[in-house]
Amino acid sequence: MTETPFLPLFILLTSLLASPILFALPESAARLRTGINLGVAALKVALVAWLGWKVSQGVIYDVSFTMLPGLEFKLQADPLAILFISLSAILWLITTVYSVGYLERGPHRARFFGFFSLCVAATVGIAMAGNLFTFLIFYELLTLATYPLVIHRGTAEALRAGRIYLIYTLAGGLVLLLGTLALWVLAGTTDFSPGGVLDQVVTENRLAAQMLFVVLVGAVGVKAALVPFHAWLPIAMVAPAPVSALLHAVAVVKAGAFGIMRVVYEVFGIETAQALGMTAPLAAMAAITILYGSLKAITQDDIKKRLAYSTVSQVSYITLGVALASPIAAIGALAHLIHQGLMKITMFMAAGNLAEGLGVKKVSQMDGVGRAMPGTMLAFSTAALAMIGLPPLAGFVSKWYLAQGGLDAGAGWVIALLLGSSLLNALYFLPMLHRAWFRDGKEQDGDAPAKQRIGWMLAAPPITTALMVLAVGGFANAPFSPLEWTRFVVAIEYQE
Amino acid sequence: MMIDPLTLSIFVPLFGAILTFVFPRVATVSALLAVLGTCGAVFVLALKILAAGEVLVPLGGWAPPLGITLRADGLSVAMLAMTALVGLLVSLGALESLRDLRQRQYFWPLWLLLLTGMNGVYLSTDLFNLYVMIEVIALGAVGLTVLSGTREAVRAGLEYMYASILGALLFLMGVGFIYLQIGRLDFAGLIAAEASGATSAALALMVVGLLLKTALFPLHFWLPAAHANATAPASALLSGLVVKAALYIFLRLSTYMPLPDETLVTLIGALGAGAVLWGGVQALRTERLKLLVAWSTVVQIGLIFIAFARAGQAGLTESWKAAAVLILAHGMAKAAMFLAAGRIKDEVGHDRIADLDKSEIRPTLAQFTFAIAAISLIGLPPSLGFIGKWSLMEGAMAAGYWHWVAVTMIGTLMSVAYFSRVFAGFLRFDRMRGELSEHKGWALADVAPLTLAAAAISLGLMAAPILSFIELGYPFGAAP
Amino acid sequence: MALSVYLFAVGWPLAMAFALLFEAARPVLWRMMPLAALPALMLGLLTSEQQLLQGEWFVLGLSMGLDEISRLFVIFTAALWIAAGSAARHWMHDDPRATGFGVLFLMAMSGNLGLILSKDAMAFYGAFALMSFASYGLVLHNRDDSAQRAARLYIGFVVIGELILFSGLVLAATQANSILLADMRAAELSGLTVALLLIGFGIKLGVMPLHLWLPPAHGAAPVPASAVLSGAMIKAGLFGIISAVPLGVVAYADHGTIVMAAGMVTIFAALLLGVQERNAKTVLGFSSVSQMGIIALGLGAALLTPEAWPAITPVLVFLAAHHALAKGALFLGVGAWAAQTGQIARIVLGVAFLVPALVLAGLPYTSGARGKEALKSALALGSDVWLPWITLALTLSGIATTLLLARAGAMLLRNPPKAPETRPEALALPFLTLAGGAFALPVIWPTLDAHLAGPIASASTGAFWPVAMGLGIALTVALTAYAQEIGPRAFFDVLTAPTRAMAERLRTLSAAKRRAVRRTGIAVPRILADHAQRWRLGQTAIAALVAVVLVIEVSSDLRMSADKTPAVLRNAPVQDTEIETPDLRTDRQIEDADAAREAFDE
Amino acid sequence: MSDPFLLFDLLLAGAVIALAIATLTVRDLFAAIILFVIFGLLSALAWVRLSAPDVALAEAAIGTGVTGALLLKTLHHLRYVTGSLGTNAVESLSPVQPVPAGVSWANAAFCGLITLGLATAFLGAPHAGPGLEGLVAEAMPASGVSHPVTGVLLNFRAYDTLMEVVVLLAAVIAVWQIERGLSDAPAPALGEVWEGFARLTLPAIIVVGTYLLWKGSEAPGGAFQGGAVLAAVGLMLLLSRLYVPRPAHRAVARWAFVLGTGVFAGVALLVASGGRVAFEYPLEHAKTLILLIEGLVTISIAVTLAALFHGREPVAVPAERGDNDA
Amino acid sequence: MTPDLIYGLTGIAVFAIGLVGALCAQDRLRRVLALKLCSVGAGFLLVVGAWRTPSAAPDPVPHALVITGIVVMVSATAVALALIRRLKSLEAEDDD
Repeated sequence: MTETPFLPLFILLTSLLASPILFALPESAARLRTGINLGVAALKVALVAWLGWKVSQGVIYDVSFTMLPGLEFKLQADPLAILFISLSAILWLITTVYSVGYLERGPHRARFFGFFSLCVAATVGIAMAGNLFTFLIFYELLTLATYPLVIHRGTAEALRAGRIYLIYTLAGGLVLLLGTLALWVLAGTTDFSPGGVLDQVVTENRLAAQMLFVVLVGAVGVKAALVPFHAWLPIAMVAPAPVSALLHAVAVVKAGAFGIMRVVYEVFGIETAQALGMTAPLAAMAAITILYGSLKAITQDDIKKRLAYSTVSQVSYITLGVALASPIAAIGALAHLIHQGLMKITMFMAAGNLAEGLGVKKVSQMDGVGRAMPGTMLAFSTAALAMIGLPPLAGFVSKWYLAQGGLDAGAGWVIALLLGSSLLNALYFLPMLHRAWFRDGKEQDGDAPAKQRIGWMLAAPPITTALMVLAVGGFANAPFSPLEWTRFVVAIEYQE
Repeated sequence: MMIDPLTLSIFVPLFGAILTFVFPRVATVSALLAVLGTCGAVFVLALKILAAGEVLVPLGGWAPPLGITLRADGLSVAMLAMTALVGLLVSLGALESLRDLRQRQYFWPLWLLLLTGMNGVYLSTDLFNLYVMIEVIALGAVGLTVLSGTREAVRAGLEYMYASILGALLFLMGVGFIYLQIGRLDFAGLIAAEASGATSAALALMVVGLLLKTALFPLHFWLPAAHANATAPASALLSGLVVKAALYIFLRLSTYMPLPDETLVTLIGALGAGAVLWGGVQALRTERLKLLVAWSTVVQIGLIFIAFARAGQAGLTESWKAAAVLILAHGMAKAAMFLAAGRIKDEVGHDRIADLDKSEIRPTLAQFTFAIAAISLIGLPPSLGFIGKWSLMEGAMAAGYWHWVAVTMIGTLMSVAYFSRVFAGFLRFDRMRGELSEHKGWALADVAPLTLAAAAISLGLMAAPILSFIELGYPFGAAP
Repeated sequence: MALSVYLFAVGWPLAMAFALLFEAARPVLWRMMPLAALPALMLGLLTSEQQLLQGEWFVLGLSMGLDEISRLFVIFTAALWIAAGSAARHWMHDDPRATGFGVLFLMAMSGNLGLILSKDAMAFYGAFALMSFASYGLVLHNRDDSAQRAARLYIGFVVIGELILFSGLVLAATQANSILLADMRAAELSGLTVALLLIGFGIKLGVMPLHLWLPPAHGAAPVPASAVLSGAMIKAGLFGIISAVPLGVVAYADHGTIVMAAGMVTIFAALLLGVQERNAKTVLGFSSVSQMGIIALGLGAALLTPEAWPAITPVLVFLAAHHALAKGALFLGVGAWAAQTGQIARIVLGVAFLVPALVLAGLPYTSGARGKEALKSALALGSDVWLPWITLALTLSGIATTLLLARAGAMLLRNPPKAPETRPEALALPFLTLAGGAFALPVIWPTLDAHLAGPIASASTGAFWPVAMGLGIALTVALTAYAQEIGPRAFFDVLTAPTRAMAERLRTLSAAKRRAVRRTGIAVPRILADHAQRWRLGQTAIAALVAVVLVIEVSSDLRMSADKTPAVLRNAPVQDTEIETPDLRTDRQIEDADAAREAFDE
Repeated sequence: MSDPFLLFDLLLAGAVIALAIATLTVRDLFAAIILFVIFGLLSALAWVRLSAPDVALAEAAIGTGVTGALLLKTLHHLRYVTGSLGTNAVESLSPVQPVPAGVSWANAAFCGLITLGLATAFLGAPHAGPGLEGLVAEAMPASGVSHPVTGVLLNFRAYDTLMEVVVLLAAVIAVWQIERGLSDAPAPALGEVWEGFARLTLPAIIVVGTYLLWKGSEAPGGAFQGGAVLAAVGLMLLLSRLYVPRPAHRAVARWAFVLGTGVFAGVALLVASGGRVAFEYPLEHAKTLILLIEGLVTISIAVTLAALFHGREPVAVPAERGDNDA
Repeated sequence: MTPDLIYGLTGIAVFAIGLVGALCAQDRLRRVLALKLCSVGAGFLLVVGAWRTPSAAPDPVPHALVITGIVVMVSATAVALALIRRLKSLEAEDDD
């Protein structure tokens, strides 16, 4: 069944076309800008919902045109893509609301929202890329679109962060280019296809295939913040809160993790990758990242840095799930793609609210903030507990599957790893909750003097996402829940 | 009554030059008309090429080797088109940025003569004619280089002049050897020639002469100062177009004449690598914006030569395409970047990179243009520069020439590093002394480079048609 | 009965907790506090048959239900929560952090009830976690130093316990290929799985050496919280073991041995440690530890000899209920006594305090005594080797408990806990109710479940008296004492100090190196560029390049002529017409020329 | 030694090489220029020996005469600017930073290598080898002229010649551009330069005149040679201040510069618009057209060369001493 | 030994001398002279290429080329000299 192939294109274009308009709008046209932002974001959610429905009915969307002889620019909406697009579309909508509130009076709003849109367009492109070549194009676009967001504040620190970010990610992009080229030269195609496209190469030239794996995974690993390519992520924390939220939850690190999925599942094919002996090292790398990120997180006092290291750790769950080469773990990995996004975006938005409303930026300043900003902190707490992996919250579901997948794959150490990681998660999240809820704020004169009203546009988004954290965990088994969809995807990737 | 478009594309700018020189009062109008006319001629020519593959015009009715024949094929028309497009937009940009009346009075005739020379180069099939043409270009280019009249500009212009003359003379000497050996100077004769001592000598002389003119490392010594000190439109023309003429001749000759040795190809690639690395290092440490852009030209030229050498001697039948794409990409992006840099310098009042962030004036659009142009120069998708780099690396990989891949990657990283110095200057706001003040806003001088930069980016999406277009007429005689 | 009823029973306290966040609703809600656990109690009382209800959509498929055992558990747990709730209402009367307490109290309640009602591992685990984490706030409520310390210790154990539990449940689910607790219970779980489950639940249960959190937490928490902590929550550990471990299905000799040994040690070590404490509630906490030792004996026996399980089960459930009521009463009693302002009221309450104390110590005819006797006979079905020791231990435990409770009483007199200024009789009522309940338990029990009320006796024994275990315990105690002393965070810091120092050194080193590289990176190109310019090396390069290219070409010419093959590469085949063309002009031109020539000739 | 000219050839070649070396090594720049002029004239002589009188004439008139005059004017300017006018200072007037001897030696060594290579190549190349004389001879009847060099220049390769005129035009535009607004040195005082200049260019003029007389009957003479001779007249006029350029003459000068180019290109386009290709002169009009073009180009060349010598565009605004004092 | 050989080698020598001068000259004016020498060297080569055995008429094409070359060279020289003059003036202004 094939229908009009242009629906993916429309979805891409919604934000791609919004971007120049937003750039061109004068700084003062705030209402119009907000209108366009929200309108387009909502439209996108609707389109994605429609697309998802169609895809679940078995419709295949495929739009492509030739860019270089033999090489196509190809958009394709498969279930895996839908998984990622839905995340980005929904969170974009929420983050847009948040950003509008956050940047209410800030400078350079036209620029910000222009790049913001571009960033989402790039994410959607990454999701729907039908071959590695297209993926590469959007991957680089994402880098470029996020750079101005990272340095939005225009301070020395922001610029330094931006430079490091740029160098890491562009170097990663360059390696990806190398890998894409190598794939093209070796296999004669860069298409994504469940089961992989490299079978012949593997039999002919095992070493080349192995090196290709290293190159490709290393390249996307930069964005996925795999240790030792993670250093940019905590530094990029100087960005405004909505940007951090987007970076961590939807766009950049997810693009990396998603890339790992595409590479392992659809370039190599999981069996091939396993046969190459590459999944175990990848799993080991993910494991190291998980532990390392958590260990580093414990020592951070800056809230956003702590969250950033937590991201380093959490995103590698996805990699781990992919690398375990078990369908059950894969379900966990894919589900975590969504779940981590929801949890982390909640926490970043909450952190942004703390900074905005109370000027609290460090963990050591968090005493008593729960009382000052109960809604925000409730959201934060929900997400934090979900991260630790408490049922029925989102994080539990993915951890459960990862653990089961580890057993399924005969890798019992995964349990120990998850155990250790969760312990560390608890070690760095619980003190925050402790301070927020069980300590009194320093300034006791008067009734919560530091308390400042934040607008609903700031308050509502984290609460919304926290509810979603609750919902995707609590109704994990419901039809069209991320988990269900994930099972659908995994069935395809494992060609069951 | 129809005059063939080849002739027109040379004569229209020539008459334009004459008119603008004789009637300075209407110089602007006549110059724009001439450039537009050239564009039209090139467009008609492109249509003809699409239909016929190649077009020959034996001037004077004399067939080679006695006469000189103009020949157009896909590659030459692509170069013509790029030149026309860049030329048109730079002309539009120059309308505003050249405020000094006397500067403008000389800008137009010199630029139109330059255009004449370049179009002549792209259509020529005769070695000696090429020599004359590069001299036309050289004089026009030197005149443009010193247009600003500052001491640095004149000094750079003189150095450029020396290099230009020497390069041309080396070329001429090579022409002498060729004539000595085969008694004719047309390309067909070259193709038929057997390798011999004289052709080798000729090749050595001509190649080095051309490398000097195109400023390949280590013969780049004249370029950065010349390009950096010229006024913005002149810089754009010099960097975007002028160096390409010699490059184009090199491309033609190296495939028409027997390059008897793999070592030579490797040497050229190695020089390209040197350019990429050395230019990159210099761009990293330079203190002025325009100088940085000029060093980036050195880098890009190096990259083009790597593309040329990417797959060794055996790969030349394909490698030229990668080089050609990079030439086209660089032409547009670099012109845009120089124009943008000029705008920034005009509005901010200086072009010291370290102090860009102290300025209260931020020419946003020019900065944006600079950034997009940088995307193509760095070679990020989907720009044309990316396509060029892709082709380069693809060929090198397929041939197993990993060293070129490595150099390209290092060069890319370095370009990110030095361009991000500039971006940092654009986007940092905490060093300003006062409030952000309004800059002049939209202007024609902003639109022109923006269009160019956008073209450099978006043409990457049309890479497939472009690649098939430059193959029309089999520029290097791949198939009958 | 629909699933919604169960969800209501669990969700009702949660809903109240949420509503408590709104200021306007607070007075009403505090008044309703005792009713929070009522739905669950009603559910327990009104349900007679076994139930298993499933909701596909929730989490990974939610199952809830009741069976014989859980029904009893939910009844006494809910009852205790009701009593504690009514005490809390007054205890928190003018506390500035009352709202926080209320919310967490209700959340813990919901968790506690939820875990009993749930039938699948996930729901169970979630509820368990909710209860455990929420209690953190209860422990911490007073915010003084001891509370901070206790809370830190508590949360550390909770987190570790949760993690171990998680892994145990994952393993169990995999091995049983089901997430239903009943299926796990029926499956042959591996030794590791059972060990993990035992440790995970054991932490909650407070069996030594996993008890460290318990006494301080009980000491630090406010009175109503202590009551439920000790009375209801630590029973969740027991409930978990009963629900998830295949007791009575598979024998786990080693586990059983260790658990039994731990239980034995617990009974007496708790005594030794408890008597040194100065806080009445802490001492009561040690008493709880000691009591759990008794329960551990039963569990150990069941692990050793599955056949004994049917006999042991009713006894354990009974003991749990007994301890819940009695200890709950004691804790509430401490509060109630301290809250009394009048001398007479204190004396009356002091006497009343003796009732649950004596019940707990095992005064003949009381539930304590009956429980112990029943256990003895049940354990007789287990290992013969253990039997004398068990008999002895159970006997001595009475003395120990008595001692501990005496200590508690003394401490209560010497440093009574600070009590809020409130209506003292309101605090006394729940205490008295519970004390009565504890006293009357032997009577009430059969009315709840006739089947389980008949105690059965049997005994057996295993073998293993390892010195290693003693050593291990000692070591663990030493280590954990150290950790306790400096706090888990500092402990962690100490552990990671060497790595951090190394990282720091690496960073400074690399910073210096980076600076050096940077300097060189700037200087070298500058010097090179300067010299290239000054020496005009570019010019030299021109000559050099020409020379080099010439040399290359000449050498390759030589090589080619040596090859004698016309290997000149041509990319283009020569177009014959162009090379050999004798035509100087196009035909038309030639004709023109000819015509002209003819014209001349003429 | 059968060829009587051989000795002459060898001596001439030796002299040329020696003069070339001397030009670059003599310390005094003025002397260097004089030596260069002699070198040029001897080269021209050598080319006459090689049966290339047209080339020799062009070299003598333009390559040597005009170039020498330009060099001398520049030298004068430099001396004026540095204030060493009339001091006969020997040292360099526009020095560039010296390079280490090692670098110079390396340069020389490379050049030696190049010489060797080129010489080898030259010796290996065919002598009196293939050429186009046959084709030219065959096509001459259709060219409209009878002198082969003129035929090549103005018909077979007319395109090249047009572009060459364009180069000249570009040069004068560039020079005007470069020197615009420059407060110039006074025009070289007649005495000093006149001596050198007149002495040196006079023989050239004589050679040219002789040649034109001698060859004129047979061939129309080259436009460039003719232009150069006329330019020499212009130089004299300028130097002797018989003619002083005025701003008002600018427009005329411009017209004169572009006259040759314009007509040349115009005719080419004209024939092209008649259904032929550019430069394809109809045979019956070829001679007329070529004569027309040649004549006008000659005028342009003469004016352009004179303007190149004069340098600046004549402008009124800056107080230019050069135009005022005699 | 025929004139073409002698003058051909002379041309190459002159070219090389000019090249050395262009590379090493320490004075701007002299560099122009050196370049001019190069062009004369190239002219020699072409004229030699046109030369035929004494009896035969020479090839006119190289002659035309050399003439063109000479004119081109004088143009370039004029521009270079103008630049030298201008530069000297500017430097002198700056020194004041």
